[in-house]
Amino acid sequence: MRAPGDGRQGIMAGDVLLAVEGVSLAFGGVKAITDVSFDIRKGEIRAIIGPNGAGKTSMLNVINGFYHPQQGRITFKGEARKRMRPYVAASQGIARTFQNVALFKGMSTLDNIMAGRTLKMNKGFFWQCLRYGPAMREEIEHRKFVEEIIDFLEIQAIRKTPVGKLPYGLQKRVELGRALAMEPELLLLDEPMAGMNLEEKADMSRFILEVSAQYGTTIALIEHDMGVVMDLSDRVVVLEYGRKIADGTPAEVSADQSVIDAYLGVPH
Amino acid sequence: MADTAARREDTFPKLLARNAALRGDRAAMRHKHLGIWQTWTWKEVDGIVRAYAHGLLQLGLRRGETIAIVGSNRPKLYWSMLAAQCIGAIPVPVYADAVAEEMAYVLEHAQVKLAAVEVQEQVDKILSISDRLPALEGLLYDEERGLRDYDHARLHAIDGIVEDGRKALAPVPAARAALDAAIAEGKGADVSIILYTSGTTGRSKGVVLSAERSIAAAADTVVFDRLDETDEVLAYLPLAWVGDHYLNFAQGLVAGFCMSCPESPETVQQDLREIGPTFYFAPPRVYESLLTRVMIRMEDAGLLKRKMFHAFIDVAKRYGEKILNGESVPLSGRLLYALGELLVYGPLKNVLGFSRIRVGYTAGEAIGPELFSFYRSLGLNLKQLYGQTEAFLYVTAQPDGQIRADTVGPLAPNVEVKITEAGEVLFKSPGMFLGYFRDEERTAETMTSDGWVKTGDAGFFETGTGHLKIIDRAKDVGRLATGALFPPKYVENKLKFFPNVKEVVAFGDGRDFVTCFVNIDITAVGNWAERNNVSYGSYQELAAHPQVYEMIASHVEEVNRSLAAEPMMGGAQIKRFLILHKELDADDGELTRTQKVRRGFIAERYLPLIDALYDGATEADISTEVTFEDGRKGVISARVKIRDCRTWPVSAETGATEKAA
Amino acid sequence: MDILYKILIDPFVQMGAAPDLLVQTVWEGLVSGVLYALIALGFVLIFKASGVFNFAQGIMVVFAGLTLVGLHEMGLPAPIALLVTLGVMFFIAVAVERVVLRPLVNQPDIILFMATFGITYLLIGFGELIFGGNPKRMITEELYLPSGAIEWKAFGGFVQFQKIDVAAAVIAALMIAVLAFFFQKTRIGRALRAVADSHKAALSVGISLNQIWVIVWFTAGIVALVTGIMWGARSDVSFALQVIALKALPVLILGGFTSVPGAIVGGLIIGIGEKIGEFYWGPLVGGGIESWLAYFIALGFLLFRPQGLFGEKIIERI
Amino acid sequence: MFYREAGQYKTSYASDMAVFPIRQDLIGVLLILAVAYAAIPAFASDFFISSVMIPFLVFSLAAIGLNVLTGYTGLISLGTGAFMGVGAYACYKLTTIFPGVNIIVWIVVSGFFSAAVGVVFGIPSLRIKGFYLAVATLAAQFFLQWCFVRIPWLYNYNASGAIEVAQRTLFDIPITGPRATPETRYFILLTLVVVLTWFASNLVHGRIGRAWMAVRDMDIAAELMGIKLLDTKLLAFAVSSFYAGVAGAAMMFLWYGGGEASDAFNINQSFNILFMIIIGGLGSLLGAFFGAAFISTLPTILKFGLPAIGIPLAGATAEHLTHILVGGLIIFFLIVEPHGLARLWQIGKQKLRMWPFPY
Repeated sequence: MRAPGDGRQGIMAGDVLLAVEGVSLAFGGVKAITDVSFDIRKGEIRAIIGPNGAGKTSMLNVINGFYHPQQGRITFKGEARKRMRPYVAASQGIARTFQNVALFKGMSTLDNIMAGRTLKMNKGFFWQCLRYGPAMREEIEHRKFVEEIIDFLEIQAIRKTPVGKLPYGLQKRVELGRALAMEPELLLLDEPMAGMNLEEKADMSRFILEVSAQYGTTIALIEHDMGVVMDLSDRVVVLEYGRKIADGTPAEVSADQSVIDAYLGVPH
Repeated sequence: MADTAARREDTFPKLLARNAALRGDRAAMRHKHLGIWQTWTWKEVDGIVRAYAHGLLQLGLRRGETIAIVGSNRPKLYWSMLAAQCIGAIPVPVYADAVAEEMAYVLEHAQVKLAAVEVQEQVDKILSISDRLPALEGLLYDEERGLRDYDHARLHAIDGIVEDGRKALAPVPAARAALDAAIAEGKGADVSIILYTSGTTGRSKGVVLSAERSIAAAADTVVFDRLDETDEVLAYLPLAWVGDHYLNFAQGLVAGFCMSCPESPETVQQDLREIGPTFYFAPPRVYESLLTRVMIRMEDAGLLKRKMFHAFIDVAKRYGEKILNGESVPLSGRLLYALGELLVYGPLKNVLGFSRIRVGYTAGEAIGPELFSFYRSLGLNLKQLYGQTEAFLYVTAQPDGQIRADTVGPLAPNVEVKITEAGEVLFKSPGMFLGYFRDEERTAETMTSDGWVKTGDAGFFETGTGHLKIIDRAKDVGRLATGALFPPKYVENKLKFFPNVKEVVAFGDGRDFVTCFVNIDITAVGNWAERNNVSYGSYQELAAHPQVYEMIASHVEEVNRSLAAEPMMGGAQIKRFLILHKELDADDGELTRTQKVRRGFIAERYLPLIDALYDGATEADISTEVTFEDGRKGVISARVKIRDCRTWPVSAETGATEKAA
Repeated sequence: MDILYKILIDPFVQMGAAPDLLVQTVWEGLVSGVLYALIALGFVLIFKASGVFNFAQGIMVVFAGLTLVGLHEMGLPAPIALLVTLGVMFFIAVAVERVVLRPLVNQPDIILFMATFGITYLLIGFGELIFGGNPKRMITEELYLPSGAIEWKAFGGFVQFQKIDVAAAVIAALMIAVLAFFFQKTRIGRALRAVADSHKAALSVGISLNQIWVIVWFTAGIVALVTGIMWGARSDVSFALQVIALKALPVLILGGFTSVPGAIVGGLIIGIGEKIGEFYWGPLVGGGIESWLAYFIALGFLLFRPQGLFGEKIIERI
Repeated sequence: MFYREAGQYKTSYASDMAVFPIRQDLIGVLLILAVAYAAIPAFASDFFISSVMIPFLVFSLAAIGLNVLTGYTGLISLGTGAFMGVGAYACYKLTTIFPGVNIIVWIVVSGFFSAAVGVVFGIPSLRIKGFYLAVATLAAQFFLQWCFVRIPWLYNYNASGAIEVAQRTLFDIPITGPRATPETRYFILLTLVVVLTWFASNLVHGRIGRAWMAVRDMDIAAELMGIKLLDTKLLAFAVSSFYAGVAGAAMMFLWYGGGEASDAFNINQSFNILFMIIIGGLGSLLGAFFGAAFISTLPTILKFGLPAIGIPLAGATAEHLTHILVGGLIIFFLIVEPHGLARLWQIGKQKLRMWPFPY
């Protein structure tokens, strides 16, 4: 069933977009992830859940090339990934948000999201100096795109506010916007709803669903709120102490004994 | 010139065509969308609307049929109206925030065949009631968002329709000719729009307006306020409301000025500041809350700045209005005011987005003189108008130079008014409606056989100036035993306009004279007490304080003086009053949740006090059950003093009042 | 070919040919290394305790020396002058804590770093204003410091040890020992170490941050004074030292900002490295490479161990 | 208070993204330019121009350069002085080798030389952060300083070891050398500064500027968004050093008119420029000007101002006072407003826009 779709001919919805095979990661002696395998299919919303310290965030960091696993391989769009710097993953179409917001504090909402377009902008230094002609045209064209996102996320009112001044919930939204600006094929969300009130959570879930519906973006998300996970995700992989203990539809997973134990904290 | 031109074009589509020809490259509409003010010139709008109209034809919309317009102020919705009118169909704008039940009634009653809506939410609302709308054949939406998975058999994107229309029109001269014919076929006498008034009592009524009358009315006021194509307005009031349709849509098409739509409800203030309209309308409460916000924000300012601010506001109080009215002002005053303009008024108007306003209107309810003159003293040309949907707005309006807080001004151009025995105001106006849609009965109630329209308001003309004064809803106006007119709200308002007075309840219907309960405004009077080091322990104590009585009495007597000066009103002077020992409170059922006085309930609850007011006693005991913040019930009892007030001889002519005095 | 020979072979041939010179050079380097180490020590103390990268440490050295000499010139007997100078250093510590650290607490490091620039300029300004700008001779004898030199016959030549240098090395060693004891054994010392780990911990020990700051800055002041004396004895007391004090930076890079032993080892490496470099390779490029060699050595290390010799590896998390 | 923004709505992205979107600001800038180009040359004394305006402009240029590196990209540099030196010597060599080419061309071109040098010393910045990087730049400072002294070829083997500024002309008007009037030098310098400031502002408002600030604010996130750290940092180094280089060349040829270079480009110069951007405001072009004005004019004011108001002052004492004052002010500013004069200006402007409201 894990048939790596061929990267050169585009990947159809439902095919495997990213495959994690037998990945292990350790810092010094500390093992963060041990022999974990799972896959993410094109167009699905895939949840990664588990108790604290289960290695969820480390998993995301491996996926977008920030950490390099000691063992195992990662196949993205059918091509096995080599050791590389994170920006390569970005250029291949992987975007992410962070557990504790990692926005560019000194910049406005608009500039933060514009920064997400950097990869798509290429007008040279010369024109940048003049900020005229091609450079300006490019700037405007991308500003349009960014405004679409701002409209989509309903953050028009804070367009020009420095993100440092924004309440947490909005910052998370802006960060999502910045990730969307990269037009990613795979969007990694690290606890998109952490520290939000019910209303904000509802909004965020709505946005996530609309993203996957409107742009067909494949989404992998880490979340603690089980309710949210069950509503949002198509499939769930459960980690505990860096090992995979379950994988399947929300229904299957929530029925799985080991998962229940893990969440009730029954020792193994 | 504007009006003569307007006369020739007797429908809005024709006006649109004229504007496209006359000022094709001027901005007709703006909408803050995607961060900038997207702008459409008259030519572009004309093109879009024509394409749209063709699209509507394709959808099977026919002359005389109705199309509902639901949503906030969006260009596409305004275009929907125009497009419908092009092919002789009738737009029926509906309040977007109406509850499903209300909306169901209107759409059903108007027998709409199509509905043009803004967003998913409204699509859902209408689909949820579609079983009650057999006539409804399709929905047109502005924003695609969230509608992807809906069944699109009956659902169409407005953009799509316009696009198709364009494609269909471009290559086929015949089609274009047909459309031109359709537009030409439109007669001024045709129904141009149906505006449903959210009826305070019973079902809302569909006010039917004809094109020529609407245009005639708009043309008059465009001349009246010297509006032209260089003006700018921000369309932020509900488009189902006559105000928006008249002030922005109708006047816009007649004068050819540009209408801007805000980005979203949250950003209206910001958008207002960006656009800086030259013509502006807002109901009194908006001005009121704005003023409060200004004062609150100024409280946080540094001492120096605060002092400066208030100093110059006083300067404005002294000279501002005079200067605006072009009366004579000492040079020193002018200089001070000029300085104030630089330091306070100018910047203030700027942050509020009022810098460019040439004409600002308020209407709907009586506006406090303090409030009214505050804005005028800043140099904001704020006026009052009186009107209603049935008149297609204007009955009276205040021309420059005759602007006052206490009247709604002389008759608007080409309007006739007569006052019945009962004091009710009837009118005939250029914009007068044709009748209520599918409701002969109530049409007959409202329109007399000889073509006068009943406003349901009682009022009278001020002698000399010919200004109309609206005193109350006609049904509320009572009479003293003496037969003199007794308009409770009118009297109450006069007293309420004093900042020290929070609430007033006046009695007198069927009695020999007028008396009233007064609620003091604890903040205002509290400040006053501090300034005059009057010590007090509680609301009750303050309310009973002799000096407070003195103060209120002086207010009452001022009111009496002004009443005496007015024909027919003189009889309504307040002979005796008392200050209630507690604040009237919604929790105790004395006010409605919307803070309106529940006269009847109060009358019986405080019966002993009322009796005392009329049996000449100097004080009375009262104990009332109250509900405290925490919901506990308790009983407050108090001895309330009653105070007699001086009344004034009434300026002659009206016999009725003589006796009363 | 010839140039390669000059760079790669010749210097070592020379070393072999005249080991006495080599030893001499190493000794020279060792001594200046000790002095670098002392300045670096001052940095480390303050950085550990208050997280402030104290750019002013170098100038504190000069200022201390200048005050000492200046006071003596004004007629104070050397021991008194010494005590008064200590007092001045304490005053500076208090002033810095009150005027700079307290208002700037919780500001980003860069800001505090910049603030120490301010301190530097203030000290320079006052120093010059009070004692004048021109170099002064250190009052070595008055402080009973030895002078002259010992000659040691060896390697078919002889090596010369300036007594003052020996004294410098010894005193430095002593002071480091004392400090070590102070940190390991005394309550305040432990508190200081706690601060280095976390400010909360320190508070739990029951010593207020402000006191701690005063203490470390004063300690750094003492270190500065000693350094000033030693250095003054070898050359003169003048603001030229300030630039040499910058050499402490590469030392810190090598040692890591938080490690005392690091500072010492780093100091020695730099001192010896640059002397040997200057003596054997300098001539090839016209000499004077001392002025930058240290930084390049440090840079070289950095590229392989960004966290310094003794700093621990940082794992970046997100 | 003077702002009347009501009615200044933007109907195109171009106008919305303009550097001065508010009309009143634009007017202000034009006014300043008018003063700089017309009023000052017309009314100011030669002394004022040559010992206040010219230094101010030179330092502004250098400060802009350093601000690009430190303020916008978050990389501390203590080597600005040396990079200025590279510019100066490059210009000297170029104009001696090709006397025919106009000196202004060489002043600009010499910027590219120091840009190249800057890039070389910027390479460690990928692995080295914060104070460690400061040391790397110190290496540049001292090494280059050493070169300036030890490589006689740089100063054409002349005995003094100083740069000699020969006379060069533009349309037969002497623009360098002893016979060039302060006004002419001022005009050329002013034009250079205006143009280069315009470039800088364009850069920081566009894609590149955003990349720089992204790296400054959150380098990890930046890289995960596809921003190449090394390229971005090196570009910052190049641009920064370019400005420093031009400033250095301008310093020698339009201000000093030659002289002993080693002290003009020493470590203290680097610190000076650093103070300028700190007091002026990190990450703000305006701040660069504020800082330059402040630090560069302070000594002059003390030297000539105090005696003017009757306080006699030996030159040396003035210098000492300057040290104390600068030191004190640095601390003072860091305490009252860590983000510098530019931030104060921002706050003030915001107040004016909101006037009469406090916020």
